[in-house]
Amino acid sequence: MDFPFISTILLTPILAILLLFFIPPTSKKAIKLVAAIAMLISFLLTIYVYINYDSSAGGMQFVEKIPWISDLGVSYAVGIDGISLPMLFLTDIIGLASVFSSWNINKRPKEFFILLLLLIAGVTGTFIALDLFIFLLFYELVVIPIYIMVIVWGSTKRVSKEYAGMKLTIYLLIGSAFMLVGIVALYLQAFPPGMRTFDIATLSSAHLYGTLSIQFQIIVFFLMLLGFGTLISMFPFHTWSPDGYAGAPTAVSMIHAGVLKKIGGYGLIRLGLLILPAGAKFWAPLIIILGLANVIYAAYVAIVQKDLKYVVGYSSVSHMGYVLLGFAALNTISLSGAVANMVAHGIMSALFFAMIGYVYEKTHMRSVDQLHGLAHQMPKIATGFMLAGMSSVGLPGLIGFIPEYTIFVGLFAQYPILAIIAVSGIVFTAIYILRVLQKVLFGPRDSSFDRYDDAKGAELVPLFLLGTILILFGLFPQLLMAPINSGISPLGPFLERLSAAPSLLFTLGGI
Amino acid sequence: MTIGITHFLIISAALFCIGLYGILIKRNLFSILMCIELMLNAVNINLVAFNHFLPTPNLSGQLMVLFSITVAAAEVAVGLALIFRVYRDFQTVNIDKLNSMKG
Amino acid sequence: MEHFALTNTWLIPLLPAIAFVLIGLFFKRWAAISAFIAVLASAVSFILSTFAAFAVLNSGISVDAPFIQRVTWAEIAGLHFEMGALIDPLSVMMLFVVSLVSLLVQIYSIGYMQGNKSFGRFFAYLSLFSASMLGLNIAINFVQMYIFWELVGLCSYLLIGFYYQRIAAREAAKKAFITTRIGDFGLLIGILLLQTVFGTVDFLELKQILPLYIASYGTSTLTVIGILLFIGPIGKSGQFPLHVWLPDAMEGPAPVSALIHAATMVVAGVYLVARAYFLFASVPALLELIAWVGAFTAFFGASIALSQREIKRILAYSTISQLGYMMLALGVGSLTASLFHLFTHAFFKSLLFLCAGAVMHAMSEEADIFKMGGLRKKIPLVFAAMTVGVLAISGIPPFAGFFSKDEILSAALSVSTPMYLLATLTAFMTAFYMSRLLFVVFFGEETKAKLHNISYFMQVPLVILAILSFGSGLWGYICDFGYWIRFGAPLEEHMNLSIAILSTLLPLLAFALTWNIYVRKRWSADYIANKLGILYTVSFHKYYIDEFYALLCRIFIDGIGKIMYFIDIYIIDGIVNAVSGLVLFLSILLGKLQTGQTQRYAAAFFCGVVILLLCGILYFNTISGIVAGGGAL
Amino acid sequence: MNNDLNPALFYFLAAVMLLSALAIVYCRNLVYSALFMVVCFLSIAGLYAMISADFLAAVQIMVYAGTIVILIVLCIMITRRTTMERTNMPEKKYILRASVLAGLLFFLLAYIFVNSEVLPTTNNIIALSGDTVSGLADLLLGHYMLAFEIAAVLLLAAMIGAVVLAKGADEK
Repeated sequence: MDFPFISTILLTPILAILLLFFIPPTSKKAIKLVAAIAMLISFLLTIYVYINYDSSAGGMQFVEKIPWISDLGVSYAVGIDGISLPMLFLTDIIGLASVFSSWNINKRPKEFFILLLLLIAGVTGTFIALDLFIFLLFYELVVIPIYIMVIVWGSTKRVSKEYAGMKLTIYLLIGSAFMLVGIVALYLQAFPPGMRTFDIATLSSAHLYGTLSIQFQIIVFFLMLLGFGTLISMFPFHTWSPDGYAGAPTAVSMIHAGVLKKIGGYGLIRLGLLILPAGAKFWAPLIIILGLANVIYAAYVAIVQKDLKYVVGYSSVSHMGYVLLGFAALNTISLSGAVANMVAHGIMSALFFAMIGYVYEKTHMRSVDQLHGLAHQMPKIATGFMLAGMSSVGLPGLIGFIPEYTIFVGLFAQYPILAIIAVSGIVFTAIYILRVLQKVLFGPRDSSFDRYDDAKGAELVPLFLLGTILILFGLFPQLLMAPINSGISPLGPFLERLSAAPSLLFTLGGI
Repeated sequence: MTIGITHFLIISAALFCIGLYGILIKRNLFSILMCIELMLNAVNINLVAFNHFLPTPNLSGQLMVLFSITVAAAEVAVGLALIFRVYRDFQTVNIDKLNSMKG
Repeated sequence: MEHFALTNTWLIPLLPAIAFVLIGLFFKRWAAISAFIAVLASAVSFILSTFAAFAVLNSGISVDAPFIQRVTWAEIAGLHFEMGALIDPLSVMMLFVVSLVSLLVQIYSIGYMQGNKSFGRFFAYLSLFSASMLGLNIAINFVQMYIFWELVGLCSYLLIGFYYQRIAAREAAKKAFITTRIGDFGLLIGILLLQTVFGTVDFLELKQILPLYIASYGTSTLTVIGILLFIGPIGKSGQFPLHVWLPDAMEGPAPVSALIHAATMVVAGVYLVARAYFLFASVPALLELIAWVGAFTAFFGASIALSQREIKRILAYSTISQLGYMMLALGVGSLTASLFHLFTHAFFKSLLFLCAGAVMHAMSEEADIFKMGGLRKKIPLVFAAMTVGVLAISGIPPFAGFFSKDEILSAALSVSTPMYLLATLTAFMTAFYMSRLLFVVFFGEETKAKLHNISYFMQVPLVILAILSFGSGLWGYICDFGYWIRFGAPLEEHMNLSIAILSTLLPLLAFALTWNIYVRKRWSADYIANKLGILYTVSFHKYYIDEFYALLCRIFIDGIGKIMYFIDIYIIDGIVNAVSGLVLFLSILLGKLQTGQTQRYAAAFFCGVVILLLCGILYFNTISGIVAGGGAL
Repeated sequence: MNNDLNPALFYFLAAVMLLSALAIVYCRNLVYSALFMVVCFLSIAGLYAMISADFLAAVQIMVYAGTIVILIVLCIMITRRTTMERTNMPEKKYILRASVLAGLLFFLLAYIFVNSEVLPTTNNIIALSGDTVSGLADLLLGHYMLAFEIAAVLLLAAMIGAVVLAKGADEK
């Protein structure tokens, strides 16, 4: 067998955690270095995998499989395809960036980095798992470190950090409880005893054998929608997201908004659509409506926000609306757009949160009313803000444009009128992003900010890393779209069959 | 009537209930610990009795008692240390006064 | 060399882009190096553009048979993004104008921005703008055009807000971006509709598909698409009702106003309509709409310009008005006239802006024309250049504006008399406000202020542009611009003499009026303003459109936003918190059971045991059932 | 080996065991309670000896009657008050409820045991060959080897734990 790249990517942070246990809490430098090196190794390996992934061949590559609990049909199986590869890349780049953006953590750094690495490993695991059991295992692993990190290292503004942490955790756990019920039902229903398996690929073929009745698919997909929908902050289950990000420390906001949320979209595609196509077809109109609500409603709410983190929080809710729309339009173009948009939004929101984190760390202010003219004192941070803001607006040449455009094209084919409403989101996005940025960054120089430095040294790593990707994927979108296409385009015939099938119960009548 | 397993079971039940009664009414940690020992012994009697009266070819039941005694010894050691510690920290061994866990 | 330029037109936008990267990343701190790199890149671009233009002229490439290079940019199943270069007379003309004006403006900026601490940043932005604008010019499909369209919007945003320490500049930049974004919203939907309906956004392919499509499906969808697409140019080219950003955009440095908000970016809308003319022309209703929007905007802009006091604002409204002319020309079906006007306007309007910049530079950034006066002796070169510009824009023969405006007027007359009258009236107003500007600034009482020097870097571009403003119209006319650009035969082979005479006399009349009002002071300007009463007030306050939009924004953006936020935290979160409150309440109730007394737990536990045993005995009725497990050994 | 047990001996031992257990509960002096515990454990040892558990009887005497009770007495002495009188008073308000609960439990259990049909009778007892010590040793070092080792570790851990707890880890 070849070198187990995927497992190494997963295990490097975990090994680093073990190593961290033996480093005394006082040697802060060493702790940060270990974390950074571990993430760097993971990141480099991910790049290697990204480059060596054969987009023209597509399918699952770098697969590793070790039987684990054979009685239950569980095996440790990891691998990547065109959908999970960009997600894996996203996880590792944001993981690396988040380690550096936490460089100035001085309160219990050892515990912080252990939890951070655990979080990253958990997220990585969910994206590479080919086994539903492993997926769930990592998925549940993720919630706990987040809770502790918010409670201990978070910040209190409009809502207390305890409230924020609790809200975030409870929301996600309740969502995942529904999902768990659905998955167990699926496991029991899909195959007769003895043949039962948690293997995602095998489960994806179950609907072909007719063991999953349409009613069953509808119910189970609904349960999954509750779980994954909460995670992707689908309206009206979105309120955890702004509050949670506002309370969380920078690194958690980055990972949460950047990657964790995307498990929702990823899960909807990988588990929802592929395993339960009839369920997806049935609920798609509802998802479209809710996705639209996300886009417009959250954008409106973002317009009146004063706290930077709330603006970005609601903005991420709004952007996730596009992902939901892309998913629910159920064609290859829109799905590609949805996956790409997850990556795009991940990078830009992570950059946003990193920059907000720096500003807050230095000035202890986050309110649009208090901050102004920061471009004078912090030109580099201002550059980061502008990059993130502009790609959030969907400016061509940055990462945000192509995914959004692709989603719109896919959506237009299905629901032209609704698509127009969705496109109007670009105007609202411009309004709230520019209002905030111009207020915070530009304007007369305020000498009371003169004592705050610009970002320097290790702090620049996230800006450089994420900014590079932002521009690189913006100028050369094929780098991003090629693997995604290899993952989505084989679904073409499947999706065509699905859309040719009669609509179930309620439809939007092609508007 | 010959002495059968029922007799042993009944006296062990009685011992158990005495121990339980003691636990419920006592407030001194030492007496509670002692009553717990009584209950443990009641269980041990059961094990030995079944080992004797069941048509078993080996001494597994007795061996379980041996382990049970081992665990009991460990428990007493730790329990006493705990009581000792509590006494030093709170200057009392009255369980009613140790209610900082009250919800 | 010509062949090289033709086959490597992608270099034209790329060079300034490289300059942008170099300056932005490495040489921002060194003013001289930044300026050198930027100017060098622009100069090479200009040379390449010129050669490409010659190549087009010599090789028989026409609008119907363009030279196209394309490369796949991104590709997924069912969707294909292409980038490339479409070279035809139209794009070559734009390349030439844009690269020339941006080269001149960059040279001018060396003098204008001297000593500014953000000198490098300015040149980086200018280079980025040139790259984007040139990229827009060679776009082969709507998506590529949209991409560069957005990028020039970004540059405009960055450059308007270049003096970001000024709150007015920052607000103007935001306003520009958001207003044009509303236009882009329409444009994007139009493009998406094209993609959905036709499956392609490529200009050439669309052009081939379109007649067939119309034959089988009619023009109703096409009308919708056309209107949506036209919203983009309305935003970008400052047409009514999305013109509000353009006057505010004058907060940017003067070279920016000259380059972006006069000569190049704002004509992108015109260019887009021209590029997609096959689409618009296939639906007559669309053309009519465009014509009326153009005609009204031309009149509207001019009517506001009459009463403004700030030098650059007057020019901005004049730009709006002139862009209206170009749209009008497109609407009445004379692509040639429109582009001819675009061509001449680029030179004289950038000349005017650069002169205005020079004046302001000399006057230490004073903008109010009534605080200037008698400058003609102090800065004679600027005065001369400005005069050429004013004559050109007013349409005095043989200056450039005369020829292009004349063609528009005769084209308008051939379609609709009301439009022609509106356009002629606008021409009169144009001459009025331009001469007012000229006379107030350069004649009359001399200002006491000490003037700054105007460096050679600023003077040279003025001279070149003045020559172009004088000659480009005549040159175009003599060389038969319409034939040269090859959009078929020009509409008017010979000049319509009556139109020409009328459009010469009217500006002269306007000159006479302003001369008497502002120089001779025969009639008091205030008196006239009072006499006009409400008309003057409305014009001075720009028809209160800004105020109206601010109100709309407060109601429909902030108002609804606040309501939504209220819903979010009090209704949605209210439900969530209510549920959690209920759980908390229950948990407090249950928590009372946790007395902390271990014995109580033990008692509860054994109560449970007793109850279970009782249940077992009563339920099974036979004891054997209970102990069966234990006794079965 | 005689399969029939001596009823007199059984009833005597049972009576002593239960009475001393009650005495543990009812003595007002904690030290007396502890001493009655010795009696109780000794009688339990006697019962073990009756039903072929001679080794366990010895262990019972050594570990329980010897070591544990002594430990308890020691600890009582260390934490003692001025007088040991009234150190082992029952909480009056719980007596009724506790006795009802304990009594009910006893009667239910007794009811089940008496009426049970599946309990083994004395008739089918298989006489064990050899002495119990070697039998236990075989099991302990054979089949239950791992459990034995774990028990050893448990005792060690308990010992260390007890020492640390009693000594106080954070005291200099």
